[in-house]
Amino acid sequence: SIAAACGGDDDDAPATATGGSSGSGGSSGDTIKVGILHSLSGTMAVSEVAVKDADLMAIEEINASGGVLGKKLEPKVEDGASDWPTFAEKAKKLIQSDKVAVTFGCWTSASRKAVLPVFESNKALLYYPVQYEGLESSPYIFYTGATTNQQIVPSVEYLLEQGKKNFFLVGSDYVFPRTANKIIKAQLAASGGKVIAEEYTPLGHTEYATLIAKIKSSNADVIYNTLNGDSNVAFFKQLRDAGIKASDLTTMSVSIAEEEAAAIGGDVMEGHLVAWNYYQTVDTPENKKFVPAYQAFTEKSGKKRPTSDPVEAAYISVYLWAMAVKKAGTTDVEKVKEAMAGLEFAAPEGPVKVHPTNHHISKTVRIGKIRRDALIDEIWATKGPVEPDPYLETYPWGKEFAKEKKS
Amino acid sequence: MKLPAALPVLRGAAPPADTAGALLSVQQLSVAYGQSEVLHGVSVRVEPGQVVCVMGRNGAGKTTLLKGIIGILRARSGRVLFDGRDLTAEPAYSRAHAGIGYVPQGRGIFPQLSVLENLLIGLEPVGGRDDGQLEEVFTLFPVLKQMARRTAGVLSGGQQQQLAIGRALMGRPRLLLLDEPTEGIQPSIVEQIEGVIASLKGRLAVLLVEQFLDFALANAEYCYVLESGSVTMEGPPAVLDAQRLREALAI
Amino acid sequence: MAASASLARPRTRPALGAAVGVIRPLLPVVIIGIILFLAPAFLSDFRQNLLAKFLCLAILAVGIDLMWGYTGMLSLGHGVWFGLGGYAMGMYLKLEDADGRLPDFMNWSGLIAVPWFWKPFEHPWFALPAAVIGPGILAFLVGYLVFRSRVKGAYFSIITQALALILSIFFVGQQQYTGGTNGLTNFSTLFGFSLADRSTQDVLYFLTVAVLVLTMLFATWLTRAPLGSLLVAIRDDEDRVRFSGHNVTLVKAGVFAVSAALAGIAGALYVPQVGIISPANMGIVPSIEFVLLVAVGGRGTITGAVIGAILVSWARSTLSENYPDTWLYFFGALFIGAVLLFPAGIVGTWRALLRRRPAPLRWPRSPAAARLDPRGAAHE
Amino acid sequence: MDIWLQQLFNGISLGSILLLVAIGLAFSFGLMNVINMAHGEMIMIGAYCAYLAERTLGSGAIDYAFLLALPFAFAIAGLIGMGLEVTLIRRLYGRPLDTLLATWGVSLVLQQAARSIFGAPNVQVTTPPWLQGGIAVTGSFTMPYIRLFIIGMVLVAILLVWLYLVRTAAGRRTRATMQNREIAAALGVRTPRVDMLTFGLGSGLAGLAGCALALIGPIGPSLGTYYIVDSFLVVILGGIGQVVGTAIAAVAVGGANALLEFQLSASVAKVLVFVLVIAFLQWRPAGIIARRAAR
Amino acid sequence: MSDAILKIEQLCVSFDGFPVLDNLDLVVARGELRFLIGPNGAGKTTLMDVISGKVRARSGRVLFDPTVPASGDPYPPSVEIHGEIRFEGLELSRMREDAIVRAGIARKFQTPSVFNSLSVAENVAVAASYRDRFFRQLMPPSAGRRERVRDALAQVGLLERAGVHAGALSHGERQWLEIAMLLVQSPRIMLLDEPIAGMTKQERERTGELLHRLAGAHTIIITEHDMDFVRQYARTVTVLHMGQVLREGPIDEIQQDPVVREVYLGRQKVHAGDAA
Ligand SMILES: Nc1ncnc2c1ncn2[C@@H]1O[C@H](COP(=O)(O)OP(=O)(O)OP(=O)(O)O)[C@@H](O)[C@H]1O
Ligand SMILES: Nc1ncnc2c1ncn2[C@@H]1O[C@H](COP(=O)(O)OP(=O)(O)OP(=O)(O)O)[C@@H](O)[C@H]1O
Ligand SMILES: NC(N)=O
Ligand SMILES: [Mg+2]
Ligand SMILES: [Mg+2]
Repeated sequence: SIAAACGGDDDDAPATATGGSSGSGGSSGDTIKVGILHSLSGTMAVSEVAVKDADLMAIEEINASGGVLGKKLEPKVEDGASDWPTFAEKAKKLIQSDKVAVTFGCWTSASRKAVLPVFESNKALLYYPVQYEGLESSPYIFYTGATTNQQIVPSVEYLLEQGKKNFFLVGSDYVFPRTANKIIKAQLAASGGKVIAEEYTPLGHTEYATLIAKIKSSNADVIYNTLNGDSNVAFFKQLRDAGIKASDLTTMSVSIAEEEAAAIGGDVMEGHLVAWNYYQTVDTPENKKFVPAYQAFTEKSGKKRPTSDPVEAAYISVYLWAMAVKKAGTTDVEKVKEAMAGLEFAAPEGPVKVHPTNHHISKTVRIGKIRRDALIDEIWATKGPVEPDPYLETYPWGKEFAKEKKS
Repeated sequence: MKLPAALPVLRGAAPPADTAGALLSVQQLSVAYGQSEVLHGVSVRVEPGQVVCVMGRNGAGKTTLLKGIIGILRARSGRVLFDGRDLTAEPAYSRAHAGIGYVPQGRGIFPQLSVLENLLIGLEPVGGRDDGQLEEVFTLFPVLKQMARRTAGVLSGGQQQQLAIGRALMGRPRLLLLDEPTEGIQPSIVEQIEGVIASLKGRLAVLLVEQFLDFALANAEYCYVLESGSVTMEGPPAVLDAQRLREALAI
Repeated sequence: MAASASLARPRTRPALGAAVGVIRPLLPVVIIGIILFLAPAFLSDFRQNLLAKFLCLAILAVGIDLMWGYTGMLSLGHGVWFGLGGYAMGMYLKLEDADGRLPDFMNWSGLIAVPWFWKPFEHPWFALPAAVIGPGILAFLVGYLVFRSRVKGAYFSIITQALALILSIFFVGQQQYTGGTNGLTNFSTLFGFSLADRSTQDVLYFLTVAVLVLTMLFATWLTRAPLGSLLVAIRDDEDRVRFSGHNVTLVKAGVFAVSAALAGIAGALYVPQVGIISPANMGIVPSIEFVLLVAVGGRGTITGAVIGAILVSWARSTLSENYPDTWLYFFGALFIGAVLLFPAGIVGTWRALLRRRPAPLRWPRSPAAARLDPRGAAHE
Repeated sequence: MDIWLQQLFNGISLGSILLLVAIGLAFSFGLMNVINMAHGEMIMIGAYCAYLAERTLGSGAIDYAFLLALPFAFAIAGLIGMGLEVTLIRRLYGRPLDTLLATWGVSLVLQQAARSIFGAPNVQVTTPPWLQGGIAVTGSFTMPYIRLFIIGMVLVAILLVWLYLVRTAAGRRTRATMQNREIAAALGVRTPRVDMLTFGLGSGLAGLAGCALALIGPIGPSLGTYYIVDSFLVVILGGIGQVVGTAIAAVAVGGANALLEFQLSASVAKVLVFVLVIAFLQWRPAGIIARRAAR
Repeated sequence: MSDAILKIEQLCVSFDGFPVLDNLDLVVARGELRFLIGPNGAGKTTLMDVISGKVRARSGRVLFDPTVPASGDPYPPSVEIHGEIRFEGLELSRMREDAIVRAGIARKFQTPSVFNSLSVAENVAVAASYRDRFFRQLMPPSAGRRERVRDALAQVGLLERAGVHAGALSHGERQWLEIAMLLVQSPRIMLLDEPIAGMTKQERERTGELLHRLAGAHTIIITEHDMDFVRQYARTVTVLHMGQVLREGPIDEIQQDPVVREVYLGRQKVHAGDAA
């Protein structure tokens, strides 16, 4: 019967204390269930699978060292399928029927926005590992990727220092690039730069000849690139075919990490600039352990992959949560949130610190140059971690964004 | 669609004596559309060069019989032998290659192909070799020559019928299956077609489905009458009782 | 159809025959209705909410079935109508949340005031009808144009598919008005009731069940009436229908509109229960999956559409939960299997087995039959 | 001035790519009336073939690896296509809309298979040196060798396809079979073989397309999904089963797209082009070159 | 010819420059049973295509007189078609084919076309409901309607096949069914394109008698190549040739006409035996 059909697994027979607070959810039994919610299929799988592996690896390490509160972590993996409503459904599933203590997941801002109300209304925790457009700080989300003042703003400053004044903004047509570019425009207006063009292409667009013609016929001295995913491959290959090399025209990309660079080809990407908080080549003791560990881990599931900023951010997000649980002595969401405030962790990218209030973490900003082997060399970095400022309140030109902060 | 399990056994067996000399020998053929069997154990026999006629009212199963012979429909039981060779299990195309030509009811031309291309498809059984057939067909049906380059779909009904017959002749078949070939054709050309059939007598065997009683009787050397899927009368036209024949074809 | 019934069995006492003729088709509707009404007793909140979502799709599936199963027009763009219905509802919810202030996404997309065409949606009495009538009217206009110029078969399918693509690209591009890729999300209340409350969700669930039952009754009536045969006739050979004196263009556009309106209702019910509507709901992929719901259940049967919608959606969720890395294999196999093994769908095949009457769809089943059908390809 | 030349070239080039991805459909969809949703995945397979060829031959061979990849991709995609026809499509003739669903299922499976085999992240092929760079005609007007190569490749392909269909007996058999399989068989055409070859040919051409696209775009499991709608629209616009029409349509769409995108933006251009195509089909429902009506 | 119900003047039809009908004039009187004969390709079907709105005439007019018939509801004003025929399947006639049918001109096609997945009865019912308003389509058919459907089926002897789905009919049975679909509409003008093709002699006779019964109440235009049939049932015969009226008159004259024999009849031995 249909009832049977939809009754699903026994783990969610008629629920007693449902909805409301997941309380010390998941910690029942001798394991703690944790949710992992990434796109394992669809267009975003290209990037998110790597991040899922980082989560799993961190969990494996933590379990190996005895788990938390004497319990092993039991990952529950769900496929967001690159489809936002599916993300919402799976988030509900993890929280309500698996009763996970915490969820690590999402890549695109769209998927994050889709699950945000789910986590807030269920008072459950999400750790989000990807650089994003800021202007958000949900009480139930911790952001371990960069916010704008930890990636975009400094990278623009860097370009201005290099004497690049005329910016050509290229982005995929969705919220992150549009918001990022909005911020860049405000910043340039305040600091004497100039936006000479702003172009968006649909996600998954692969024909860039025309856009490149526009670039050629413009007098841009830098392309600020917020394209996402597959579009980058087409864009840079076709840029090269059009005879434009990194030496002829600077590009700054914020969504191309080691993995993407490799997929486009080192020969194509050599010399192009990127902005992140972490590279595989970062020279810290933690990273010396992290890189080989991750590569060994991925090798088990097929082929050895490079580490990258989102991978590292996902990795530390698991550790930060585990530390908070230990500190709080429980997986209770509210207690863990309190415990998170001010936590410090020696991450592969260097020391990071959880902001006391805004749920972001301080991170070191690094400008990198892509090598022929598709790895990335740091060519500039902030001295020490940068405090997260999702609403750009500390920037004089940031007022218009600051006002979006809900009081 | 596969054959009933019983058949393979049958196939091994040597053809019964009565097929000796027969070009086509249909034995106890039963054909069904899905569940509904419309042909029940029909046996038909055509000597080389003989013109044999099948008659019967609408829905009697004439078309089904021809489809069963050419292989568009597979036998539920029974056998189709073509000069001694058992074709029951063969697909339609190898039956065509064996030397059976088919003029379907309702013409079945290829509407998007040109008239000429339609005719050339007819060459398949002879491996695409044209030694004179095309000219013969053109002399037989001059209109086809005039319209050789036109899309066949735009031909008039009768022109299409002529095309269908011409196409079947291209393959130099030894047996020609004609399903109501004069349908929709102007009298003068009907005469021509009769002429053709007559002239082919001896060289080419014809199994003719025809409603025109007189036409059939005039041309056939042997007749079968189908009634609701079974043969109820057969024999040379002369000996067929015209009265009962009329009844058989009446409503 | 009634005509044929009485003709097929002229001897049966008409009264009785009529009674049977009326009751039998309603039976499945009643059964399904009862099951769904009782279902919550056996389901956790989460599963109930999931089922509610499936039921929304079932409503839409019935609409697609009317178009495809009966009239032979395969729309690969029903996401559009579903989406429009959903957005209408979403806009209302957004404005209710914002009460007076600017919805969040407009804020970060740099709007300073609520655009004029959003304004009316703050009233439920506008938003709700709009969610249904809007898609209906639009579909009728599109349909009228397309069908008038005799666009049909695969052409129609591909055009509707393109339509879905266009609209999703367009909605993504108009971030300040539509919320871009994110779509509309983060709703908290509906008519002042918190969407997080179990009671609100229960009400929504039963509302959905009610709407579905009504939809099924409506569709059953539509297809049992003479109109039903007319639709099937159009599926078989629409030109012949024209030469029988019917205005095919109007009928087809009408069916398209009804189908779109049902999709709109589905979308409107979907949003408050799922909590998001985004271009992802309107695109090509969901649109094709909608069609699958009907194909699996059995096109040309109302029950089939509903059962298919529920089973397929359920399979999708369960498979992806239990095999997050490999579920697509199973899901893909489902498409293939459905078409190969159950060309008439679950219900159609079941009926065929019961020998009650030939599967509702006389589309050829075996390759042999495919070749026998004089129309075959040309007329789908 | 140059910029207009450049855009003209870009338009033609985009058109050639559309044609490249659509031409395979001229067989499976145009001729066989199979709404082949797995067409995109055949393209994907072609692209992965390019990747495999390079990997197996090693980086020492990049000069000719790609050239060898072309026939390789054609063969592999073709074989897979034939397999598909024999196991699946064959059972669905006369039910085009069912083929749509079944092949959609196939496309899901193939995408997931690609993920399992090659991993979810994209893979990469190096452009052979002799295809890197381009002819700089004037200051800002360059014609990349790859684009020229693709245009040439398409011209050859379309010509061969056309000749095959209208000039050879095999092509005639194909068209006859597609119009009336039953009668064709009754006339002695080996229809099962024709079906298999035709579908294989269509898939092979898609593979070829994928191989070329690997040089200018991403190579990943969902590569196919980017092209599927465009290719269908081009075939529809050209007129189902009309090789020449398809060619005209592709160039027209390409040109319109390049022009509009230069004036407006990529998204708007895409939307407008689709709208234009649909509007055109209002005027000519059967496409640029319509099939002669049968009576 | 004051009592003309159908009047065709100067009708020209050509397909991509190829003339099929060429300044054709034709007048048909009310209640007449008019036979159209002529060589294959003479233009008979095309003529019916024009009248029924399937194709549009380049010049000339097809006039249809608008008087109120016995049956009841008034017909719309006279049908008029003219202008260039654009070939390509595009309908450009001032009046859509369905409107023409509602106006009272019904047509049977040369290759019988019926709705395969509907039952025989449903086929006829669909034809019967051609004037229904939308809401009427949603109500069960009236007793009268069912009666009319049953009559039509009875007349063609398909009553016992009423439940069978039309896809399962043989060629001849399909012909019958399509005739029934016409009967039930009781149109003012019936265009029958080779209705008896594929019928046995006796079936032909039945059809012939049926036509005679119908003539008078209905105007019937019919094409046929079976001369026995024509001889037996024809009153006036029009011979088309190369898109023009070659001869028009009583069958006996036509039969004797050397030109007609030349282009159409041929020697006429075969069927002589069967005449009368
Ligand atoms: N596709 C089909 N499916 C089911 N039954 C069919 C099908 N085609 C024909 N039949 C049935 O088979 C019977 C024989 O059909 P067939 O076409 O062989 O008759 P026929 O003798 O050729 O009649 P006609 O002289 O009208 O052509 C008919 O009663 C018909 O109902
Ligand atoms: N669409 C078309 N394009 C080109 N020529 C056409 C078209 N339709 C018909 N014709 C030609 O017009 C002529 C008249 O065709 P039509 O079908 O009217 O003849 P007919 O009198 O009905 O012949 P038959 O008695 O064989 O049915 C034929 O020569 C045919 O080839
Ligand atoms: N947060 C991003 N890159 O979508
Ligand atoms: Mg027959
Ligand atoms: Mg004719």
